[in-house]
Amino acid sequence: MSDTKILTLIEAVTAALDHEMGLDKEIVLMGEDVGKNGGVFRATDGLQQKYGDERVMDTPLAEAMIAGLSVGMAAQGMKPVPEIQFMGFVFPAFNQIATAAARMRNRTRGRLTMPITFRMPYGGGIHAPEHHSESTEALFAHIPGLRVLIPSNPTRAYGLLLASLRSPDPILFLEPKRVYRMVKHEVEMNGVALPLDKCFVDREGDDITLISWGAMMHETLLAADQLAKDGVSVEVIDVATVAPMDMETIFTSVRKTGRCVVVQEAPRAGGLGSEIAAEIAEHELMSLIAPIGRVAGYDTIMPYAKMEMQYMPSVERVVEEAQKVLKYV
Amino acid sequence: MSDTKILTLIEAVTAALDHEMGLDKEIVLMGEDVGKNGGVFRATDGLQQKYGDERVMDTPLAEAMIAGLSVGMAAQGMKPVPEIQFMGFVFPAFNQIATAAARMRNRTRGRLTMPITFRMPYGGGIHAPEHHSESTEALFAHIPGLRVLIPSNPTRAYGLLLASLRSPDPILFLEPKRVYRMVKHEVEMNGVALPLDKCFVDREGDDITLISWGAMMHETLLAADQLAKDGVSVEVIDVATVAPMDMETIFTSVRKTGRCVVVQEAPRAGGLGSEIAAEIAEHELMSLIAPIGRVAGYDTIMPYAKMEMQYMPSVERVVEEAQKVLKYV
Amino acid sequence: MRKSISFEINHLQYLDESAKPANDLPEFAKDTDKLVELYDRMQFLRAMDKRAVGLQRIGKMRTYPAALGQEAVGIGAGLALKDTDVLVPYYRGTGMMLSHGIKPHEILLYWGGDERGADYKDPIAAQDFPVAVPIATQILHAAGVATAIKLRGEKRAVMTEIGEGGTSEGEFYEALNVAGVWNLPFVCIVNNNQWAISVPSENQTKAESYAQKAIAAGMDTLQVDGNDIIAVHDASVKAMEKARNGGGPTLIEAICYRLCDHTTADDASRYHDQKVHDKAWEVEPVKRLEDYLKSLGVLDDKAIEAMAKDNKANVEKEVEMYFDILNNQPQPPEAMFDYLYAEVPEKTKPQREEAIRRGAK
Amino acid sequence: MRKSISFEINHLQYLDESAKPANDLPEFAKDTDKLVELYDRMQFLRAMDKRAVGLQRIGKMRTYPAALGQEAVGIGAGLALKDTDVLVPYYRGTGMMLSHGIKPHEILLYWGGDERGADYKDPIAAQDFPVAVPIATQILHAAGVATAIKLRGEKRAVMTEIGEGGTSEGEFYEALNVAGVWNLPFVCIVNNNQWAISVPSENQTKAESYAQKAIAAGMDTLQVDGNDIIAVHDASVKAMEKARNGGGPTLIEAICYRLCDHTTADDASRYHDQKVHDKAWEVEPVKRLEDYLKSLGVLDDKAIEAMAKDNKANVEKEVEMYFDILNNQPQPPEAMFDYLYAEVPEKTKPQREEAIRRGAK
Ligand SMILES: Cc1ncc(C[n+]2csc(CCOP(=O)(O)OP(=O)(O)O)c2C)c(N)n1
Ligand SMILES: Cc1ncc(C[n+]2csc(CCOP(=O)(O)OP(=O)(O)O)c2C)c(N)n1
Ligand SMILES: [Mg+2]
Ligand SMILES: [Mg+2]
Repeated sequence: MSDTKILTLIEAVTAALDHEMGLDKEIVLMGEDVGKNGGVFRATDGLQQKYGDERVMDTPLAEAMIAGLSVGMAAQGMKPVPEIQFMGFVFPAFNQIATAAARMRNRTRGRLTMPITFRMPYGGGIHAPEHHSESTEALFAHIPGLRVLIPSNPTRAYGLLLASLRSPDPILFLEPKRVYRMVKHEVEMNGVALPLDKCFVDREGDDITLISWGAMMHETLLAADQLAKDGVSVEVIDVATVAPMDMETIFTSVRKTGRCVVVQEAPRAGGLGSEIAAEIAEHELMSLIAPIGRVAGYDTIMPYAKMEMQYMPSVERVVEEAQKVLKYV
Repeated sequence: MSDTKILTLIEAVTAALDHEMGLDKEIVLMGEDVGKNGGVFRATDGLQQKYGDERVMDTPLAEAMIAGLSVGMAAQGMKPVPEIQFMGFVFPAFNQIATAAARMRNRTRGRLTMPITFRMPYGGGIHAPEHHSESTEALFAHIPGLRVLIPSNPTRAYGLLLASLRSPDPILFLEPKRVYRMVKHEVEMNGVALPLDKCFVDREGDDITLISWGAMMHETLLAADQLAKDGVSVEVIDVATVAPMDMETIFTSVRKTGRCVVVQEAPRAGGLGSEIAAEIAEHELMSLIAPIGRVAGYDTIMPYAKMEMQYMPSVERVVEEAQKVLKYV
Repeated sequence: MRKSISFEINHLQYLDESAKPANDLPEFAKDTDKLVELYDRMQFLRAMDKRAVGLQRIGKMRTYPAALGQEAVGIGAGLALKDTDVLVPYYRGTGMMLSHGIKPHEILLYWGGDERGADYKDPIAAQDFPVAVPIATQILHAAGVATAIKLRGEKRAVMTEIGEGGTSEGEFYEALNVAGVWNLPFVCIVNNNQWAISVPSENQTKAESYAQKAIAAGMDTLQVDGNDIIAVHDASVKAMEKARNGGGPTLIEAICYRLCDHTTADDASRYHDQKVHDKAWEVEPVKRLEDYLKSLGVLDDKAIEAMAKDNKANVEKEVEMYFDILNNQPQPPEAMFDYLYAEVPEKTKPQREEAIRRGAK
Repeated sequence: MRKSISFEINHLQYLDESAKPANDLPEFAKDTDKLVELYDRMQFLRAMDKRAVGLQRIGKMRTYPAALGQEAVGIGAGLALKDTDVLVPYYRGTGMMLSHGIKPHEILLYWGGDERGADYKDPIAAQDFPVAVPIATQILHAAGVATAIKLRGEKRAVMTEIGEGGTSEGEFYEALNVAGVWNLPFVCIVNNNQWAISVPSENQTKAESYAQKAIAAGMDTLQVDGNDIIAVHDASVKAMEKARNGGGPTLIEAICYRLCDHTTADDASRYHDQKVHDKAWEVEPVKRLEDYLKSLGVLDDKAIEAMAKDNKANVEKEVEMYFDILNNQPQPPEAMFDYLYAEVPEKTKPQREEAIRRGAK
């Protein structure tokens, strides 16, 4: 019998790390301020005290280094869990992630593997400074060899992070920081991982499919509530495992509803919403009754705090887009 | 009266650089081996001799540095033209391109502008070593603030590079290295730039639209030839200015043909083909008679030279996909 | 056979920990008006930081990075800039920015979450960079500005700044290397305040100084007491002058202590050793110069209080300008689009229209 | 007041330019069998490189980077690795790779465009990295391997290598910095062959040595004559031994000269100064040791020719294995997919099927 805890998303992250570190001695957390300070968001709070400074290591300030060290450690059979303090600071590590971590297994024909979980908070909505609020998951989802996971709530954070920590593949685990403390879930502390390659159907319905991931699941579910009040039967999908993506769950839903709207916080052009729409347009075009709607961040730079909320897709925008798609005959 | 020269794509690049350097003293070429060696592909051949080593500068070996210096020089009103030796080595510069070059105008409300043309050879097909053959244009096309241009032939290389060098915006100018010496064009040496934001309709037709860019235009045009032999009337679009993308030209074509196939060399998931398909599925769904076909590189890492041609989309694949789309009723 | 190679790094201090001259003072420091000016500016910076942190506490400011304890670094170095020089600051560079024509309310606007805070209106600052948040990127920008200056044969120089933690980023080193080999008019100040958020300097590098990082680039370098503004200013003025005259780049490590939280989003008590912290207060820079000026009889408590009152009032004026622009003259929705490219791309125009339609939030 | 800090970098040479002992030889070098072994391996490397370049000229090899003139660096350092140590090579690291169990035909396969060339079959090399093409990335991998070794408390060490041009990349410096502060069992060889493709060393950095780059990281460092394999081997053995025993990291700059084109895709005559090039031939490493061994009477022309014949035959055997695998045992199409993830993702399965259907090309 496993116990249950009421956790925020960030507490669920800590709980999953704690659980797995207890079981697997090869897991080593590392990053800027992850030790004594417990991470700037406190995701690793208390873990250095518990596991020592050889399992939770503060690094010098250099993201390429954090990623590059992880590659070397992984090649030795360790399971590094690097934290990038904010996703806006992952770019110095891009070279290591794209040219080394994502490729090492393939380029050695499986000889050296890369069980690395790159954790990082991402997305907007907390009025943080410049470069702290972007959603750039699509940049990584386009890189073969990586997996990209995005939990939208505490339960999924727990289960998907466990899955990451057990996966032999390199993973970007993107934590929607706006949700860090937004909701609490009763999470079963049972150490059970969620699948790494399955979308979640969060609500079943027949009229329209709303598809999203990460923090935007919040707006999407609220929009579904509103639409439901008007008698619309909404199906809601949390993509969660955004790369490689589970298309079957999405296709099944679209075959049923014939209408869909994809909601993303990232800029519209070239985002994951485009990939989803393209896949549907190729494989399920004839299931569609209406054009595929996309609600997305604008194709401009996330404004600073003062105008941030004008940029972020709102419940209202999702509802409007859904209504447009629903009206289509 | 301007004269005409028969040029390869790479010669057209050199010619455009030469032309504009003669007119605009602020243009400075820089990069690894661009000076005495004239670039590893010889794109800058002879230019250091002609303009001196303060206009064509060999840099130390560091891509972040090349990009970061360019940002500083641009802020001083210069027009740096950094060469990244191969696109596979642009990742160390990702941070500077994404967080500085693409944003500086916006973050200073237009005070500091970034007229930088980042040139780099890209794409596969020349049996080069590891990391020398990838097509990662989608990673940059998703970054607001950048323009991404890809010439498919000598004429366009000349006209689009002139446009880049005259643009106040930061531009990634991606040169399909497989085409460097593949075809020759009679290019008018008239110093006339092509538009930065328009697709080219290379062939007009009514039955199907084939959409591509860069080196794959070659396969696409050959496929169009083959299809034409079977009596298919093919419209062919060279997207060329891939970000921000000119959708109108594409929509107009799809409205006419009702069928389309996008051809890209890059991995399929999250490529520009997805963006094009998504836009069509949103705005022109009801013009479509058939699902949108995509021919793309596989979602895996570009194999080394020995298997490279198994990865690259072939004329045969384009023709087959077009036939599938054409058969659809 | 080749010989072995040797290097030496000097440490500069004029006023010692007890505010007594430890060395012959440089020429400028014999001018007490100049010293009072330096003091006044440090005082202003401290007052402004205090107010900004206070604003954050009451929800009228976003995350703000104060420079408490580091005033001598920012002001001492910043005042070495001439009008024609260029500043490429980092996020804790308020001292330098104020010293080069950037207005307090502009700095407040930036941290208050408004892009206009980086659109510097003073012509002196027209070429200066906005603060760099992605650590170490600015050092390359400074090298790029210096490259342009050098290529044009101008007698100007660039100053940039970085924290000691930031020196671990590769881009820092790439910038020093090119500044060295191209002999650029470039001066880089390392604000060694002992902490990179929670990571103490000894966990950042095994180098016994940050000055020695420049040896890797074959570049001139020295260490100064960052709590001694006379030392900081002297080293900075000389380095900038040398840079302007073709003498090449210099790195200056200024050793001080971060007496505040990393930013308002941080809680240093989680990791600070309170005793070390308290000890650092004993050698802090504003007090040091104050004591020296008092010992000379140039300032007394009354004069100091009067200056403090003035500075507070001046800060208040700037805070009002900040509020006025932020709240009474908000940017229109289309501002999100209008500065990204020289012209709004066709594809984005409908989005711009939508943003305008939806209006402010 | 703080004192100034000073540093010194030593230069190591045992055999001078005329192949005479310039210093007391280290113990191992008194064993002439050992010296003959070093010579033999350098000779093999040179023969293999020559053959590979020849294969490229006739279209049976892709771009290949020879190590002509740099044999003492690769072999001298590589033979300092024990079986349990780990090698993280760069693309010109053939010498080191051969010294640590990686097979010549594997190296040929890699450069021939077949991924299996990085799937090293010898257990000694099972943990070694494939060559790094993106410059300087490997130095961080080496630091990461060293981190794992250190965390596990093992008595092993890592060796990695980089060209002098590559030291300008920030990741190089980031690796040194962490190796220093974490006291990692890490040895980095800088192959200073004077050229980064067409860019000469003096345009790469103003540092008067590459050894001094390590001063920035507070790391032990020295310079050796890279044409003197006794110096290279001695320094490497000592550095590795120190690293295995908790003594921390070392940087070794080995000064030599690239006597070949950068790769088979390059034409050095476009930028080389032929006179400098010719002079470099006078001090090249294989000849140096050969002359010394001749002067000792250990080798004569006949013995040398016999060794050359053997080595050529051995190269030939490996070339045959290379051809056999490359041409007679091609990878199936699905190999493109089967090593990317632990399991082929659902979404990619149809692509895999398509590739199989389309078959080989
Ligand atoms: C590339 C990058 N990585 C991480 C961060 C997050 N971050 C902001 S400040 C800071 C510590 C900086 O310390 P230091 O360089 O010593 O400067 P200080 O803040 O002490 O002045 C970190 C890690 C960032 N802004 N940029
Ligand atoms: C990140 C990156 N940038 C550029 C290149 C292209 N390139 C390959 S080798 C080389 C020169 C390297 O010179 P050096 O480091 O001195 O090593 P050497 O080849 O002389 O051994 C360059 C620029 C690359 N492989 N990786
Ligand atoms: Mg600091
Ligand atoms: Mg070299």
